[in-house]
Amino acid sequence: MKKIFVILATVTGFVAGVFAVNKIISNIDRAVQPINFSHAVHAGKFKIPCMACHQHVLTNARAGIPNIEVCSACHSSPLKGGPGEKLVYDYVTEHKQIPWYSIYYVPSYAYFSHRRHVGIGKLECTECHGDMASLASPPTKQFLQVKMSNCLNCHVKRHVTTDCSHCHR
Amino acid sequence: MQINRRDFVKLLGGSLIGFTVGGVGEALLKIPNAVMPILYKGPKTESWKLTTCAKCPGACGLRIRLVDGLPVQAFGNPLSPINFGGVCPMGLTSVESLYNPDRLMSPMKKVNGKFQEISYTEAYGAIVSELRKNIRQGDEHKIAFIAQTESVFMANLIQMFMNGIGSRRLYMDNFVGNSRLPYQNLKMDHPDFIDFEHTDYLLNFGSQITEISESPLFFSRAINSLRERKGKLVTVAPKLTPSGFKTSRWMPVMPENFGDIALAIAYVIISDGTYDKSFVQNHFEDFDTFRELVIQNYTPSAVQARVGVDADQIISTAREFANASAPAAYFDEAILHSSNGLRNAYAIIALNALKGFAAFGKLSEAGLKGLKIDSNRDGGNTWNKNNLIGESDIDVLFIYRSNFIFNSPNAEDLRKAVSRIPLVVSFSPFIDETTELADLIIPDHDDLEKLDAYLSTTIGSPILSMQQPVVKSFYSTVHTGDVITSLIGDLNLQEGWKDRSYESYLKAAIKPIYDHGVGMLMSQKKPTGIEKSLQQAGWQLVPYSDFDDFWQQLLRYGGWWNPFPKVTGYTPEVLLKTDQLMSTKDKGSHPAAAQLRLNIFFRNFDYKGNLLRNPVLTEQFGMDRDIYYTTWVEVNPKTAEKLSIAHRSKVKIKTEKGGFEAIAIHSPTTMPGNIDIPFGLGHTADKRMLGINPVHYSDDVFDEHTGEPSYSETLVKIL
Amino acid sequence: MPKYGMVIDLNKCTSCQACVTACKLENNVQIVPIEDAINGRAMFWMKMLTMEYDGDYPDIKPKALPRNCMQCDEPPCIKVCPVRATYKRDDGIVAQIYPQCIGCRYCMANCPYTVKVFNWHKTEQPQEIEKSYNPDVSVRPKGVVEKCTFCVHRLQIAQEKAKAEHRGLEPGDYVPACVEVCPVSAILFGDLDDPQSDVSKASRDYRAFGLLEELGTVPKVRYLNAIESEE
Amino acid sequence: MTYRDMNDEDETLFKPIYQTGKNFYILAAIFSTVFLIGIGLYIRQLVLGLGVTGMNEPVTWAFYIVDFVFFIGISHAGTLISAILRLSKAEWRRPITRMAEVITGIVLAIGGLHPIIDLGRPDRIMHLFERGRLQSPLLWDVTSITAYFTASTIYLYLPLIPDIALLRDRGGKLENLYKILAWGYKGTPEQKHALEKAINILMVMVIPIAVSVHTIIAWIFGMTLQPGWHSTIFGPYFVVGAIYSGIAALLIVMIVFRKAYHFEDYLKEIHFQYLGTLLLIMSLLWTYFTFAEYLTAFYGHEPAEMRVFFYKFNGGYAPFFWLMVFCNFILPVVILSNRRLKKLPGILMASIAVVIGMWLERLIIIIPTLANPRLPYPTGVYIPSLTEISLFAAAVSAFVLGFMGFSKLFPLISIWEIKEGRLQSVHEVSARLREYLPGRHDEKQVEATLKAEI
Repeated sequence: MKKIFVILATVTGFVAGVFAVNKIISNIDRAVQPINFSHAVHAGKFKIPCMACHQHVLTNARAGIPNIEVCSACHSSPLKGGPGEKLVYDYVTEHKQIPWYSIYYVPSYAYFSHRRHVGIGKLECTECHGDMASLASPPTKQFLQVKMSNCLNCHVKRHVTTDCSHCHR
Repeated sequence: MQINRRDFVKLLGGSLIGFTVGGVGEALLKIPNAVMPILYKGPKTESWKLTTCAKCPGACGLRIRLVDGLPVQAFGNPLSPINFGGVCPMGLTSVESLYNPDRLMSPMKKVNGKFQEISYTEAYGAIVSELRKNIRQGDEHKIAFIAQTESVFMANLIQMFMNGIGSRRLYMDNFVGNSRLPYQNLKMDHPDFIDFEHTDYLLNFGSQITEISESPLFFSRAINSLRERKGKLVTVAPKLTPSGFKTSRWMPVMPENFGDIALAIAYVIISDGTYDKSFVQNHFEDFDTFRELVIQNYTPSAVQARVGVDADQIISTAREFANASAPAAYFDEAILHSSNGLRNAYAIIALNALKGFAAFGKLSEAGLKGLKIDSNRDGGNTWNKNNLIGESDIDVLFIYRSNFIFNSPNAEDLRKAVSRIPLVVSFSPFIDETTELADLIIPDHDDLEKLDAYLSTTIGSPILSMQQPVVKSFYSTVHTGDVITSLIGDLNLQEGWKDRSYESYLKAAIKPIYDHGVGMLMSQKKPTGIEKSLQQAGWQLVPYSDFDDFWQQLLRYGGWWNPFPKVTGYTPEVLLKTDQLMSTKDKGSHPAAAQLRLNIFFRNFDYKGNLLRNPVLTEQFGMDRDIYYTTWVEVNPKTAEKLSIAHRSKVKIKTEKGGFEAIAIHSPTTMPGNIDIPFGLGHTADKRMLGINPVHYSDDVFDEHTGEPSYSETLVKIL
Repeated sequence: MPKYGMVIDLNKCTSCQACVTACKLENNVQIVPIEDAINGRAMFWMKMLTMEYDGDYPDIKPKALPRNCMQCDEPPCIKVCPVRATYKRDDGIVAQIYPQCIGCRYCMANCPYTVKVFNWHKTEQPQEIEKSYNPDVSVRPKGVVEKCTFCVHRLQIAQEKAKAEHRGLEPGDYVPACVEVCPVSAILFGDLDDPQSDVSKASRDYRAFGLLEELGTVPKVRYLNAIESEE
Repeated sequence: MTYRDMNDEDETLFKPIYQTGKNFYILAAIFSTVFLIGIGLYIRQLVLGLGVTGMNEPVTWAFYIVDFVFFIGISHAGTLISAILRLSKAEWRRPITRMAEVITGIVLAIGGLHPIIDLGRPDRIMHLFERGRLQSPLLWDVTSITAYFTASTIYLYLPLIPDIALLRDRGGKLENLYKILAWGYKGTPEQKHALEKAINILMVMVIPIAVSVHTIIAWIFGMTLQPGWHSTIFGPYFVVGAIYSGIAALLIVMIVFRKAYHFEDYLKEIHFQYLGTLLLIMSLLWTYFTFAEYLTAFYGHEPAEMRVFFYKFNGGYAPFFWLMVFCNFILPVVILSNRRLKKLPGILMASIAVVIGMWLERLIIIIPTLANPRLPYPTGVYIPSLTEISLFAAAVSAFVLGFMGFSKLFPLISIWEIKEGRLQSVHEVSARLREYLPGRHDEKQVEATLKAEI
């Protein structure tokens, strides 16, 4: 009889383990960005609109992470500011692209288009990315996890098509 | 039930084990894609650029799709009047050839059998010093050049170079040139195009017109339109390739008997008296002797006995040909691939002459304003690659893109001859069978990286298609045009060519078109109504201000053309002489009964055997036969039955030069006396390509005039 | 809702195989290792079939036809799929969802046209192919079934474009790769329900026939028979 | 009376459980190595993908599916047969049923795994339950097989309980296990009654399920458009084939264990005679179905059908086809219809032939159809790879191992049913005497006389 209890204990342990580790993983910081970029300063303090830097939001599938030319528009000369800005300035002077890590990515078999969602669907950026303007340092994990369930929830809620082949390819 | 300590430990242990196992498993599953950061990738912005496909003489317009500035796909240029957005498999794979890992990344020098990377200046210096030496010692004639290019400008440049040096040893192995060679040897100027607007009868002698021809895509559409107009296509060929699938009659004839058929048809026309008397009066020097010869030797029955084509077929074809309003007997380079190619070509020319070249057209000078279209061994210069074997006094050999070792039967002798030469310079972008022998390689740009222009008149109006660098070259390769221009400059073979670039040369060459002002960019759509008549009258508004603007727009829209050229019917200005036309003696009969013959046929737009270094095309090569990476032979079902060869069974083919294995396919598109084998597989230099190169197994039979190898006169045993 | 269909004019087709190459490159179809290809695992969504040679030598009429997925209106494959990895869209395209497929290959066994191909291996592709992958299409993992989808990714993008420009989808906006490249424009593509479109006109032509029509699969890819130009 | 005082009688049935010869270990070692090799190769397949098999376009289903159909077929031996025999109150069934049911249990477990081996993405197997569509015959199959598996395992377990109780009472190293499994069965009348009731309900239930299973497997093929598959009689055809191969397998197992564990006085000549007759009947039935199937195809003379037809008759698969006909028709009929040949060796030979023949039949049904698609290209050739063959070997050895394992835990012949049989027969005989014949007959003496005769 006790054997059964032992077995049960093992099983429960297993389940607990899975959950625990799952929880840990989902909180791991995914990447350390080369520069401690502050959306709070750019978007929050100076009220720079998202499109100003993420230029392809309305025209492309990918919003695009601003390349060094965009940064150089303002940072061509060292403004007053901290060490982070110095770094940017170095990149600008050396005409090197900043090796950003992208936090959000969609697997190749799914088609996600910013033009479709923001341009046509008129969604707010905050829907998926949260209130970036409040982040003093670059985001370390996805605000809304890129998962099919999350996509579908929203699609169902807004009565958008849920036909598989409209996104899968 | 009470639990003592032991049980408790047990429980604890169990749960712990479970926990760890579960946790570790989950971690292994999840962590990789959870914490793997993805480096910044571009926004995938899309852009398009127009250029021209240089893989065949067709010069179709290409539309290259770039994502974040890198080419990913190639499509047809819808503006191009040659292909109207259509494109063939070769053109589609242009991008793949750009990324080909086998490409040479920098100039190479062979040091005791191994190729080593060297700088361009070094390589160039070596060439210049060698040439200087030769010129100083007055051995200009010891410099030879074998080139294969479909660009008129490039060809002219090379000729300019060789003339400047003063050597006659130039062999231009380009398709259009070879197709027009017979006319040149007769000292005639050739017709520029077939007037497909009026032609209603096309008698095709051995040309794989929709696969391997001056402009496959244009001809494909032209023939479709011909058939829609209830015109007729008749094929005279040893094999019925897809080009002939839609033909209304197929006369199975071996290439060396094409002349017999042509003259037999001539016989019927002459004896019916349905030929163009006035034209014959004016353009035949001695028509009576011609008539006599034909009447004596070429009665359909006699030809039937010799060639094996039903006399009734010949007669009915002849009648149709005679009654057609604008019949054309067509041949191209393929005609040269037999031991008496030229003579057959002459016979076909004579046949056309009987109907006054009714279907052929000529562009009056005005259309092109002095641009030289034909780019080939200028008349009389019969030096060809086979001469390498005989002549041992060659010091320097330049090879531009020609892989003549691969596509000539006497490869072994050629190899010996070439390796005898002290300095062999190759401009090939790949290491192919010929380039292996080079001492110095200055790799050319890929087609998507280079600037060039192509002139063609096949569609009946002059077209200038621009090829522009879609991307700036990945590696330290050099445009061969630049090399030669700077050679001309540094050896001052031309006045004032010091530090000129190919681009400047090209601009200068294209200037006349701009000056002349006729024609239009490919951007504008073909004008109609009043605008049309205005243009025909020579008026037109040009959307460009000056030449540089014109140049820029040329590059943007992919080219220029003149939709309403001044066109005249083709009339040879020299008199046709019978002794020329009937110069060579007849070939013997086709030994169908005696022994099988190996007939090499072309596939998948592979002209000279140097286009198939592409994974997609290699895989696709035998796809419609469901055979992959393997050479197959096609046998007529009757023959197969006689020899008891099963469909899709392995067979051994034996020739003078050895034997090989292949898969036998039953196909009624093959003559009973033949074994058809596809050309293009069996590259030894490229490990990714399997199969057999049939040319290396066929006998050394050449046309004594042109030195072109015969592809269908090898006796084989099959077992 | 349109009903997309295709008509292939065998009278025009010169069997140049441009459609085959275009399809292969457009959809990132794998190039299998040589020995696999020899063992009959080569992957083609569009294939050139040499059917047969009518008549007897030398007066033969070879029949060659390009064969892609017939996009049947009554697809046998979707009936048997246990997980809805293949199904018919409202616009008649028979879609194939790769992340859903469990690779039981039942649909392949039930396809009378043998158009479906299976990823037997996941193999490293030649460099030139990998570098020129079409970013619009995923590269299928090993163990799933794939097939011609009428280049549905092009439809996704075309629709998005049209919406962004505040207009409806126009006939020219969306054509599969094979249609775009055909040198003799032997392949017509469009809306079969719109009686004015060329493709629906052609599909009602007296030469029109469907491959293995007798099975009642109602193929939406139809062919125009090749006929001798004059009788 | 309790169980203790009558165990001696059937000691031979307990022997295999308590003592094990060294041949057993040798065999076990051999088979488990084969099995482990199979497992290793399957892991390799998981890593490299299905390319390691010999499958290709268009032969996309091959060995694995053949084995699947074959094993499921074998599984019909047990439950179906024993249920039918129980239902028809055939007295001679008593020593047979247990083995039959065991076969079902084990083979079904093995066969049921084969579709998963055949999957390209076994990691997505859960899609079948999360997003399954009931319109696909494959899903019917999943349901019916699971149902059949549960039913037959219970059906195996219930009649086992009294014997487990016996073992429990005898004590021994595994006593605890038996304690758990016996559910405190004491053999009290009401327990007996409940047990019999349950068994009766189950055996009526099992029959339709069993039939449905193989019908549905037939429908997997029958529902397609393919020539040679798209046929209405496939359902019954497969069921008949299944029972046919099942009986053969059962006979083999019986003969083997009779020899191995000396069950001669339980499995008597008469049992084999009866089963042999059953086999003969099934053989003729199968032949009839086959004939009907191919004759209709031949008369329909549809080109696609004919290509498959001739591929089997004189094409690439002719050898297999005619071998099948020999194994499934000629040999069994000749042996079983001849009194002199219908002895144990003959029956064994026939059964082995039938098992082989039935495997070939599955092969011939599946591959020629796929190898001859309607459109000319591609035309298929199929040569099984080593992986496929050794996985089949592994499956077979798994079956053998399972059986050996079972024989070491539980009696292979239902002891209590044997006893019950004895008692009942005595009752019946004495009752008959009392009713039909003059004179008063005492049960005791009847028993005595019977004992004397036996």
